[in-house]
Amino acid sequence: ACGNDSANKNEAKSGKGEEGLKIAIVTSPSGVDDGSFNEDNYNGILNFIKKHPTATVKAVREETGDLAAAVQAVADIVADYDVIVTPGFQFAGISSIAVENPDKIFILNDSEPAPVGDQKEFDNIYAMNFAEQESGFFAGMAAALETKSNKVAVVNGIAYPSNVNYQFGFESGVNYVNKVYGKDVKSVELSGYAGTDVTGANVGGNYAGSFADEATGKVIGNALIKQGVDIIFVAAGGTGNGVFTAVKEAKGDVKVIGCDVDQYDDGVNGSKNIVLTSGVKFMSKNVEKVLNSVVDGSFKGGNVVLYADTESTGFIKEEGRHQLSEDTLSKMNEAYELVKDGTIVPASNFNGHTPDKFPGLK
Amino acid sequence: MSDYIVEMKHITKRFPGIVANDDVSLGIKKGEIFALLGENGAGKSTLMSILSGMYEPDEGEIYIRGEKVQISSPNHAAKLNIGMVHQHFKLVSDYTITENITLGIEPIKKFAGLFPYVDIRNANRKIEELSKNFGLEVDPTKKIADLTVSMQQRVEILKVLYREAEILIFDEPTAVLTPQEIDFLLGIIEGLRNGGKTIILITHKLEEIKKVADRCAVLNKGKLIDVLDVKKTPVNLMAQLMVGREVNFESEKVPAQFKEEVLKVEHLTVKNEDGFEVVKDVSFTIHSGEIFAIAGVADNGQVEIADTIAGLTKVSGGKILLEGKDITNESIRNRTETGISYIPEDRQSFGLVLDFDLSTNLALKQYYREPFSSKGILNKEEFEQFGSNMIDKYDIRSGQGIKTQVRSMSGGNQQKAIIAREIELQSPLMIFVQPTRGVDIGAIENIHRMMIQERDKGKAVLLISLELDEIMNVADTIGVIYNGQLQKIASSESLTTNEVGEYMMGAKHE
Amino acid sequence: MSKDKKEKFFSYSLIRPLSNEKWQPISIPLVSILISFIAAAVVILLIGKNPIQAFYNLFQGAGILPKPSYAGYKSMVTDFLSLLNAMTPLVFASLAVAVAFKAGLFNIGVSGQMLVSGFLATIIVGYSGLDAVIAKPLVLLVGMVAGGLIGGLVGWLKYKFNINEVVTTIMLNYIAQYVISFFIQMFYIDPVSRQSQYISEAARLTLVNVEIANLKMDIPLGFILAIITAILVKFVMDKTVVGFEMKAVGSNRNAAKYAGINVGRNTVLAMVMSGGLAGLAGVTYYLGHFSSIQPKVLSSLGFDSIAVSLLGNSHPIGVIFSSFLVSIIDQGSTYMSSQAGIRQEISSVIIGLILLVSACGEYLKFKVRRLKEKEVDRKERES
Amino acid sequence: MDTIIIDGLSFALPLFILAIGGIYSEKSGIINLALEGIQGFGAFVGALSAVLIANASGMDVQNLFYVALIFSMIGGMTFSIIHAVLCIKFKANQVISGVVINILALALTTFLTTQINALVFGAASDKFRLGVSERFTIEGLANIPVIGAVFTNVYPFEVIIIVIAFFAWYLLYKTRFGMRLRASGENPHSVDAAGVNVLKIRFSAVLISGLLSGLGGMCFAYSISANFSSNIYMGYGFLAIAALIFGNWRILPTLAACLLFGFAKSGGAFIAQSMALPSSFTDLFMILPYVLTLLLLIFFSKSNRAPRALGEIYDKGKR
Ligand SMILES: Nc1ncnc2c1ncn2[C@@H]1O[C@H](COP(=O)(O)OP(=O)(O)OP(=O)(O)O)[C@@H](O)[C@H]1O
Ligand SMILES: Nc1ncnc2c1ncn2[C@@H]1O[C@H](COP(=O)(O)OP(=O)(O)OP(=O)(O)O)[C@@H](O)[C@H]1O
Ligand SMILES: [Mg+2]
Ligand SMILES: [Mg+2]
Repeated sequence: ACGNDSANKNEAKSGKGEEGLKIAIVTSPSGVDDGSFNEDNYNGILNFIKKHPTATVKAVREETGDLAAAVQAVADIVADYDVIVTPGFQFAGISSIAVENPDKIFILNDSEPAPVGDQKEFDNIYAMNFAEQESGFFAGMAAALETKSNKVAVVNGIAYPSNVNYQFGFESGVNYVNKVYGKDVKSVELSGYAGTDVTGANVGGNYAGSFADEATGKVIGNALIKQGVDIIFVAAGGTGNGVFTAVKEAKGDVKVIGCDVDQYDDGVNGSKNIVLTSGVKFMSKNVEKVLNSVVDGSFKGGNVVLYADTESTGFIKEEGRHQLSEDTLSKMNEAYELVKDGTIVPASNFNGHTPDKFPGLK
Repeated sequence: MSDYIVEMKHITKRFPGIVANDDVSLGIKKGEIFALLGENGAGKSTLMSILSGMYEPDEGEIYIRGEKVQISSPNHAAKLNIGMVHQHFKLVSDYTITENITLGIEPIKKFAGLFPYVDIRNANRKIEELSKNFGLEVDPTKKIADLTVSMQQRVEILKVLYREAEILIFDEPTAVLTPQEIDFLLGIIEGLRNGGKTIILITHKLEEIKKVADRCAVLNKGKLIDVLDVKKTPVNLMAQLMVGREVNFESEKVPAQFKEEVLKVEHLTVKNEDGFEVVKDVSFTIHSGEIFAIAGVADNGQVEIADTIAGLTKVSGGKILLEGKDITNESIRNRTETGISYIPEDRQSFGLVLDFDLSTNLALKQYYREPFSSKGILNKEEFEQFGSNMIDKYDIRSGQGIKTQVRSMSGGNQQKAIIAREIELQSPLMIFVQPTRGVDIGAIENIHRMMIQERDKGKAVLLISLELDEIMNVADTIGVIYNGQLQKIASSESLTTNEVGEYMMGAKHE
Repeated sequence: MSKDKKEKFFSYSLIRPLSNEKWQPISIPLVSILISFIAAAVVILLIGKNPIQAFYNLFQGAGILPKPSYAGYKSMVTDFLSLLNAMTPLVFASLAVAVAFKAGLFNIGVSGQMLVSGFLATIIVGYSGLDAVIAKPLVLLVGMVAGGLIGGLVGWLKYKFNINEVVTTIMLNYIAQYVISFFIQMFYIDPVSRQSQYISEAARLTLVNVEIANLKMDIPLGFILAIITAILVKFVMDKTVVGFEMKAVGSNRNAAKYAGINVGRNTVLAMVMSGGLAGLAGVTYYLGHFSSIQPKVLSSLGFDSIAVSLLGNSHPIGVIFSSFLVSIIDQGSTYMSSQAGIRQEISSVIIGLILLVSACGEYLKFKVRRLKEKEVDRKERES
Repeated sequence: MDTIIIDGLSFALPLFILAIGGIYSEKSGIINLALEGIQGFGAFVGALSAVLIANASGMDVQNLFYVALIFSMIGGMTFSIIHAVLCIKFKANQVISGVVINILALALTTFLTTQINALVFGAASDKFRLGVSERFTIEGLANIPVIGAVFTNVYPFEVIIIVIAFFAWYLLYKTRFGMRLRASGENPHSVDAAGVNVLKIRFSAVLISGLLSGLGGMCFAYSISANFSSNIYMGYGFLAIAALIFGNWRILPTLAACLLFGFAKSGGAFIAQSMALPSSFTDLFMILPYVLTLLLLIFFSKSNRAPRALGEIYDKGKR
């Protein structure tokens, strides 16, 4: 009897009197403060709470990053909450918990729920995936339009589908600029870091082989800079920090493009900033949207992929958060509309297109 | 103002299960050589450790030069001009003589007037000078690891002198020395006394006391029995007071009855870690019923011979036969089984597992066989039973009986435990290396008696000792070793002590 | 005379319960745990939370105390079984450390040995489709053999080439981590989970989601084995010739050699045993508690176990209890964090504190002995 | 080729200073497995101080490089007090104390980083962001073939480390303190009998060890990501221990061991790049330093010897 009441007492944001929505967010080891993926999801919840002050949120971190442990962490606490937000592919396994707890709602990001028997979609799981290739596409465009050396590159972690999507999207963007604006920009690949995707196919690119190896990130960053690359799209998780550092240390005019969320703050380098823009997925907005649907009763489970048409993918163009030229910005805005209306469909790992041949590439 | 430079009043020191010093009061005069005598575990070392600041007494008072002091550390003792030469040398073996002597009071110079560094060169010179003054020549730049035991002892003495000690305590300084070295050391000690220093000497050897000491205190079971004037007290009275019974110095033995060959060593050659030949082409034979002793100055290869026979060191040439069986390349265990008992020189790092209890140590050579264990399972009761028997049989004294951690036992009693264990194996060949080192005279007598007893039972005994007296006393056959080579093998009756001494020094050979 | 009073206070509150030497192996860790919980309570108070509440939640989360509400198919029983499931590999790992320790060796490489055995068991048995009756024992066997071989290698390198086992095990940790990561990424990756593919249920040492009385529980088969193993290890160490020899080698190599004990063989043997136990930790971890392997991650369990084994006095039975305690804190932390709003790191801090205090056990013992002696002295003086 | 030397050095030198820290502690007789935790904690304090000072004074973190270095040393030293107290005052088992400290360091620094970011800076983040350290090139020397790489793209801390390493060598082998320290690790009883307080010497040794390790941690933080986060715990502390054992507890051979690690590591990455294999194969090249170490140890270990009293709890009464 003691757990629940006091939990509420301890919670600063909890309202008095009426019961609000009880939300928990369970994250991978990097926690809700990672300044990136998890935090963006968390912000969605916080924004929701701002408008619904009776709602509460509790952040729980799973420390090992192992799948089974992640699911166990959710199972440990599920009884005490109404909605559980689980950002990260690690949580695909929560479907079994969802089945056992039909009165709870789960918001899963970055993965589809693991099938339970034949069932792949669940009434109480809203699983969202984003079209990373679109974000990558904008990054590729920005890089190709802004490069002076005509050499750009994308750095990834491991060739899982989401990463390959970013890579193919980026390369699509570069090719698009080359074709449409008559440039000759090369997407540089270091031979030793080609990725092998989940089907075993060689997808090229620059894969560090890990999402948490800053040192290797830095090695790759340095190698790219040495080859004359002046804009790098960094879609490599923690490994990306190493690329950032390499770029900061390089004295030349090298820039990076952030990934997933607006990484402008990570780009501060003395009085300068190395972040050109960021190719992003608008996760917080979507999390908030789903939470709203829960309170107004319109919640509907299912597995969705979110595209630019719902303004779920894109790039950072707020004043002061990017360093794109006017010209680039307008070209990208143009393209954004084309992506939105489906004229341009950048290549992804499994959508059948390739960076050299995709709808919209004239 | 009393005429004592050191006064210890009503000193009591307790350790778990034992009162090491029980209300001991002593006065030591300036400029005398004061000896401490007592059985193993009587509390001599403890008492002197208190004086040198290693332990603090539970009760009692200490006066130095008439002033009451509480000696809280060796450093404090040094300030009071008290220095102790411990039996177990406290030296850093990687350091040079100078570095060891100056440790704690290193002379400093400044480089560029800014960076202080230890001025070794200057210190070397000073120590060379000091060592000459006291007749203790050493090469100050040599490393301790390269020195013989007696040289190491010189370093310890120099250490104390370098600190300008007035009161010098020696804890069993002669136990590890050869007769020549002992004479030399006693000379030094007398010289120091004549130079005005006060000397406290712990020793088990009455003749040494007789030779140099002025007065002598006798301790027994922690209590002070008496303080004697050495000049006026006959040796056997001292011994009697100390042991509490009459002591026989000459071992009585019937003439040896040699029977069949037990050990045959043929052309044995042994190299040390650096590949240097320490034993060169050594051959000898020991028969059942024979005590064969190897006499020699320390570090002439005798310990290596023993180690090699026991299997601790590898042979590089030659053969070892035990009861006709070639054991040259056998494992240690097999040798023990075939029939070797071995009392090693270094009891603390080889002879005992200091952190095990006494009963376990007593069973260290037999734990794996019936009745100590059967089918790989230990029988704890048998350990205890056996341990208790041994304690009684060999008079091993300790705080908590078979449960005593061996580390806490006095050195002499540790030695007794090893002897008990090895004799009890009843092996055809028994190797005794320095069996009486650090052991009181009562116990020495016992050990010698036991050795002879075993011989008479038909065992072959190999005795290695630095003490010529001991060898002359118990051996039937003597082999003298010098520089890794056996100079002479002859029956003990046919050799005089002097002759043996000459062979030992390499002055005479066949 | 306040010093005297203080001493008296200590003597009554501390010495009495601690002075019985027979009970010290138990009483000292208990006091250590108490002290560290008090210290942790202070930390929790400092961040403005209620420590009693937090500890209560901790135990609730671990299945020791009931929670107010349970999710579908869950109850205290299922939580408790999860606790045992998580604890199983820790027991094995700590035993591995303890055995090596007794022989005077430090096995810092438990993590690496776990990984290798877990991996080999996974690819040999986990993906084989063998029947449960054959698969499960085979998993154990593979784990034990693989771990034992690595341990043996460490022991052999030490004996043969005098290579410090601390270095060897650290190096092998890295090598295992990278090499196995390579194989997983190349051949056994599951693209969705980004870990190695799941093993077959038949090979898994924990029966998962067993439905009993409307509850879905995980039954850790390895747990029983862990307990039996601990008892066995105790028996071997205390009562057998093998254990005697290993302890002798650990205590004084020279004397052991002199006594005819084969030092080399015992060094290798101790490491084989230690490695074998680490292997069991590996299979109960990767093929029991979990069912797949994260590439490039060394389980921290291998390091924690060093401390856990200390907390248990390197005593096999003590290890069971210390593993139990540490697992409670580990397992309960998620729930505590969710309920009391205290970050989970606090639970690591608590574990750290417990271990810290218990590392001082020898000192406590020493202090107690000193105080006891003083008391005896005082009494003597008084009378 | 240049990259091998440049990257190799920037990894080897922080490792070296960590290892020197280890040498100090172990030469005095205290096993120090806590290097890993101490370097992390040092880096934490260094980064925190830089960030706090930047925040309070409005200075750019970029310019607080030296401040961070100094505070990392203070931080490392402070944290090492735990090890010193545990091992020396409380007579704890040194290996265990080290392991426990590592566990504690990881838990504490991750906890405090997020907590402080939230409380002080009002921004949720699990890392402290530092400015990158400016690298410099000595023009003339840099043009020498091969060797030139040594003078190319040098971190300032590399120079600092070399200077400190030299002082550490001087202190250990030439001064009074160093003599006593080494003697404490060989035969503490001799030191005690010489009237020197062994415990004090060992205490200082552990603190110096902490100071140097803290610096090492900060250098790693700068050279790898210019951040402080829990990524600092990459096991380099353990690697440093391996290096110092490999170096037989002596400073110069340890430098050689560290350079070996550094070059093998950067060389491995270089080979991986030039062999044009998929990224998964990089893992295989990463084992290069470790395999090499094991192989070399087979040849060089025979004569290796730890300080005689290493790990022994010093107790006057015991001998
Ligand atoms: N630190 C200690 N802890 C426990 N017991 C001790 C300690 N020091 C000495 N003893 C015990 O006190 C008694 C006296 O020991 P001490 O070494 O003073 O004897 P000793 O006269 O020097 O004997 P020996 O002739 O063998 O050297 C012994 O029984 C010994 O076991
Ligand atoms: N920590 C300890 N615990 C118990 N007993 C100890 C301890 N340290 C030393 N002793 C005992 O204290 C006594 C005094 O030590 P000291 O070094 O003076 O011995 P010693 O008489 O010179 O030894 P030996 O008889 O070997 O010549 C010894 O009997 C030793 O066994
Ligand atoms: Mg004595
Ligand atoms: Mg003695």
